[in-house]
Amino acid sequence: MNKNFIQEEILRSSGVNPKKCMKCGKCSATCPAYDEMEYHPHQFVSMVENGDIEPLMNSKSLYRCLSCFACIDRCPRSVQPAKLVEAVRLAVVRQQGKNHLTANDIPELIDDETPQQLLVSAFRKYTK
Amino acid sequence: MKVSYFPGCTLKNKAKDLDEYARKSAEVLGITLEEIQDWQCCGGVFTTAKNEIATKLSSVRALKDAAAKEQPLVSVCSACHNVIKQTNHAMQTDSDFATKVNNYMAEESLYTGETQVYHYLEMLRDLVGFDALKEKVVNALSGKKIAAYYGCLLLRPNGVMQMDDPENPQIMENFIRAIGATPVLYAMRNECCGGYISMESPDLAANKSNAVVKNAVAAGADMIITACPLCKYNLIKNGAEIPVVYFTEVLAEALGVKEDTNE
Amino acid sequence: MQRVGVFVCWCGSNIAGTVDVAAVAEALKNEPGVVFSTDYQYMCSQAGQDIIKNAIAEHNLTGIVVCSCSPRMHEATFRKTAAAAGLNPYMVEIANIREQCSWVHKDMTTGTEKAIILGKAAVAKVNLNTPLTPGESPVTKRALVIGGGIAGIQTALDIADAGFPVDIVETKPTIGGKMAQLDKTFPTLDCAACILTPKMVDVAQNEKIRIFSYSEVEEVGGFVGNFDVKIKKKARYVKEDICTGCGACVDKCPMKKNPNEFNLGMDNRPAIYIPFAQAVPKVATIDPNACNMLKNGKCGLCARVCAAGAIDYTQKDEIIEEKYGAIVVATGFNPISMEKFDEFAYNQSKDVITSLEFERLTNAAGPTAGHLERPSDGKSPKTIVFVQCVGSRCDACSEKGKEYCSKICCMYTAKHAMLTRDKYPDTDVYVFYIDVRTPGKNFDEFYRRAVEEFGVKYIKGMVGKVTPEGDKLKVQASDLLSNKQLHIDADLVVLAAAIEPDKSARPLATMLTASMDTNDFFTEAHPKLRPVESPTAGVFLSGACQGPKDIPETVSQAGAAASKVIGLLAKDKLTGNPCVAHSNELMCNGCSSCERVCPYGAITYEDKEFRMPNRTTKIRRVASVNPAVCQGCGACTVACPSGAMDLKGFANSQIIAEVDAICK
Amino acid sequence: MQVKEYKPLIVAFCCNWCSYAGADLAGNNRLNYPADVKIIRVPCSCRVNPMFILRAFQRGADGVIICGCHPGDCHYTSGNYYTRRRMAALFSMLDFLGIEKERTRVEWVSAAEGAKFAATMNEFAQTVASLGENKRLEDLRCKK
Repeated sequence: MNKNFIQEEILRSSGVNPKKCMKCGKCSATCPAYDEMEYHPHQFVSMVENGDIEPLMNSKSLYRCLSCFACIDRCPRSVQPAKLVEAVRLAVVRQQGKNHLTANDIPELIDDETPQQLLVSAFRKYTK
Repeated sequence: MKVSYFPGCTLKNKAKDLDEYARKSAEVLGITLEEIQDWQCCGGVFTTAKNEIATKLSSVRALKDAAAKEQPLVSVCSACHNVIKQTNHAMQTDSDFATKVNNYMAEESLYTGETQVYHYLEMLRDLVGFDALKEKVVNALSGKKIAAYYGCLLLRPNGVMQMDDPENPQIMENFIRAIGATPVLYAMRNECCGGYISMESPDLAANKSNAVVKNAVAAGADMIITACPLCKYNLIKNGAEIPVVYFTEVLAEALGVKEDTNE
Repeated sequence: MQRVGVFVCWCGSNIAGTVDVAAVAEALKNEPGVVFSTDYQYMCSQAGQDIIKNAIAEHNLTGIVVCSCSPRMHEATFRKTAAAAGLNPYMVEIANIREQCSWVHKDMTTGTEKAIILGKAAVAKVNLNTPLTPGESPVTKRALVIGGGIAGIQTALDIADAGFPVDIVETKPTIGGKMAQLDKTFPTLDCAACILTPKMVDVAQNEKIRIFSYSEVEEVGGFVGNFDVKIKKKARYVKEDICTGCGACVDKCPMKKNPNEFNLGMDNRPAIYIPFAQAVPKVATIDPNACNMLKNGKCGLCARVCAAGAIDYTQKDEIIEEKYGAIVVATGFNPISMEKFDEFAYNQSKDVITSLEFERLTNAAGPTAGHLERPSDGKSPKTIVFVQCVGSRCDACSEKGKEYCSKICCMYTAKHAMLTRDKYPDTDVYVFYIDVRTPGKNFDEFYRRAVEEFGVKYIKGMVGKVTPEGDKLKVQASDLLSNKQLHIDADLVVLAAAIEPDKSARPLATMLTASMDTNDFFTEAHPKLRPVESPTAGVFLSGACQGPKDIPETVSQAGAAASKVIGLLAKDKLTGNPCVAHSNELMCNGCSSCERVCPYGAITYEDKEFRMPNRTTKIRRVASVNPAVCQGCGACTVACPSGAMDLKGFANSQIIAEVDAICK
Repeated sequence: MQVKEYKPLIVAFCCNWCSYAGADLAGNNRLNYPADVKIIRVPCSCRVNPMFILRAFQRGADGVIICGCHPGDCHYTSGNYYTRRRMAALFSMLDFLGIEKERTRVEWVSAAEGAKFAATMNEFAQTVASLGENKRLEDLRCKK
């Protein structure tokens, strides 16, 4: 896919304006999943701004964002990095064969107490 | 007073007690929870992308149902509340989105976010009133030091949720006071438990959950209450050393209807 | 009918090169009202001016049109010429046939044609001119300074130095402001008290200066040179002229547990108190919300121990009315509330403090006598984290914090970090920054010293969460340059809170009809060229009420404001610009549209009695313009729906006459 | 019969503090612009009454331009903001009446922008000329 096309699509579907970012890094300072991410929230913002999106699409960081929205609430510039992560993730899982989770994986991953909410959320996040 | 009620998938299964305590307590407080007919699962998380339509339709149907009855829509589960409230906000503010959604709807009337969405806690605060709740308490939980665990979904994003100050919320603490117990303040109460990541990366979830429990224990809590089945699951699964229960359970206990529920 | 004289200038070849000046003079001869028309090489020369003067006398001219260079160049010259010949100077109009004609057009025919049209427009206008006389108003030679911080103190001292009486109104029981609370001042590290308190004493001893402490401005009326101000002197229940400031009452007061405002609530003060040792005036004040005697009539201990007999429980608020020629606003700033920033746990832990609280903690006269101790347990902190830009530079939609840079935080944080490392070298000091902004004399050198000589660890990144646990503050932060999330166990976290204008500024601005920006900072008359004047004549700005400022900037602005005040008070009479708005009372419908658009508050409404048919009278609400305050912009003339408001010198009829002349 | 070359008639209202000085600067620098532009000096752009503009069109003007200080630089603090709002309303009404939006304009020209003044006038004169004569509001009784 065309690089500019993806960038525009991500900016449009997320509604995020990465130019508002002042590079303070508070999103990454507040991120609970930071250590498991290869690219951190502030990098999502600058990489999308620079159109450097392919590395993000191939990164497992996409599936580590917890959607806790802490970066959205604490950003002093109202940039909303989590919405960018979500938009990039959708750009990946919406492609054919790119679901991150399949029904076959499930039995191994759950226990007796697993709430339905967990399954529903995981499927919503990891599949199209 | 009658309100529309959206229980959600987990409350019909693994979190039956969250649901039943909520219903019994509401009755005592003079509120009838009318379950939305044929409700569908909210989807667990709100997809923030503007071009994601289908996953939000179930929430809109529930909202529309409540609008038809001119009732506020109440849910107990943090996740359901978050998804429904964010969807409703999108219907109010994003006309492009609202048009697309309305095109899916069978009825002719357009829905643009008229329904008032309440979390059960907000219902207690705004519709019942914590003072009125206090008067109905028959079994005050005095002496109990309870840590309120908000997690992420009740408070954030604050621009939409508007429940309370997202960094220093008071609603659950005031609830704890109303049922006669002592709230324990701790900073991790609005941090993430790991959420659905416990499916793929149990270590990360364990890490996050433990930090929450450790902080609550260090602050002197002897019990944690939550509104979210997934939070409860994560905290307990990762070995919380103090009990983690739904807030509706302590509510039912204080109102003297907990035993009825168990029967 | 006017008798108009037209004088066409050649300006050497500047005009005559592209405009046929003789043809212009000839063409204008036939215009209505023109009785004389001529051309000359240099109208602005002595000989040229003499031609004008002679023509005025000889032809009994009532108005003149000079076709020459821009009015910005020589309008004043020709007005003086007219005045010398006994003509009202406002009966002169200039047709700009040089800058806007001969210099921009190359072709003689075109140039001449346009010059004639411009001349006709000027003739049409001057036919409708009326003689104008600038209004005069007396000047009360006394200044009011609102706010007794370093800005107000410096302004008052400078005005008094020039020999004019000054009153300072300060809401707190003492002057001194924020600077009195500071420990050291950057970048020279001299102690704030050592340089401020002598100035406070100067104020107290200066016989030209009166201090109204524990007082507020209640009402402002009047206009430049003639302000009428009501000052409310709040009851302090102590007779100011008798109290010696000995402090016996303070020692004996049994109600000791009231948060001490001066130390930002980090320790307690009695119900009767003197804010600090060098307070000016050094007079006790009773806090009516804390005093047992005032609340329920039981106690009276302070009155018993006061040897001077200064305590007066029956004292009432007092209103003082005074006239002033000029008002200086010096209401200063406050750090913003940290209530909405609880990700830093300010409300949850006593060991998370603001930078101003840190100042008090390191100040020898502060609650810990200058020893750096944690507020929670008194232990010395071993790891301190400073967080910059808390609430500054926020997006407008973020709903917490301010959009602007607070300007002073980078430097005071560097100062705090450096002083901590200097005094307690075994302390780890981290500063989280987004940018370090150090424009100022010796500022960047100072910051570099903090890093290079004192070993302060500056980290590019931000703190995301502070979690108090046990006796530690767990700080979670990002280090953007090493791309890591840091977890620091800190003992003390210091927040560089954004600063905002004092809350009293907004109601004061309303009283003064001075304008403010969206952040409640006062706006200046011109952002570059008139930075210490408010757009409202006679109101001046000093210090942080106009925008975030450090001490050197505040002091220089204070001096500048004082010099403007002195310039105003040195005049016996104020001569206004006669080109001001005026309202035709018979046409005014009292709608207030003009009042709302006036940037100067020059328009007021009054009820007036008008004679009606059949010997009846009617009371109507009509606008009236204060010519001393009006600056003549004309906004009101367009806002007026009934056409009652007009502008002298640029009247509706005059401009329409110009339009008609041009469009003929 | 002699065909007269069409020359548009343009009235420019310039505020005394910025734009009139900008026009002077254009002159000082000998920057050309069409003689069709005639300047009327007003203290502030907010002195321009919609009535003046209507009058100009009625008397046969083909274009009217109002020049003021840049936003934030107004000598009277906020006058140009009033201008901006009033003229937006007036111009859309004129557009409704058939006076094309291109015939009316508000432009910010500072005292330092002589070049901008000349360029603006050149461009505006050309635009107005391309629209041709303005007849919509013209009052024939005013024609000589």
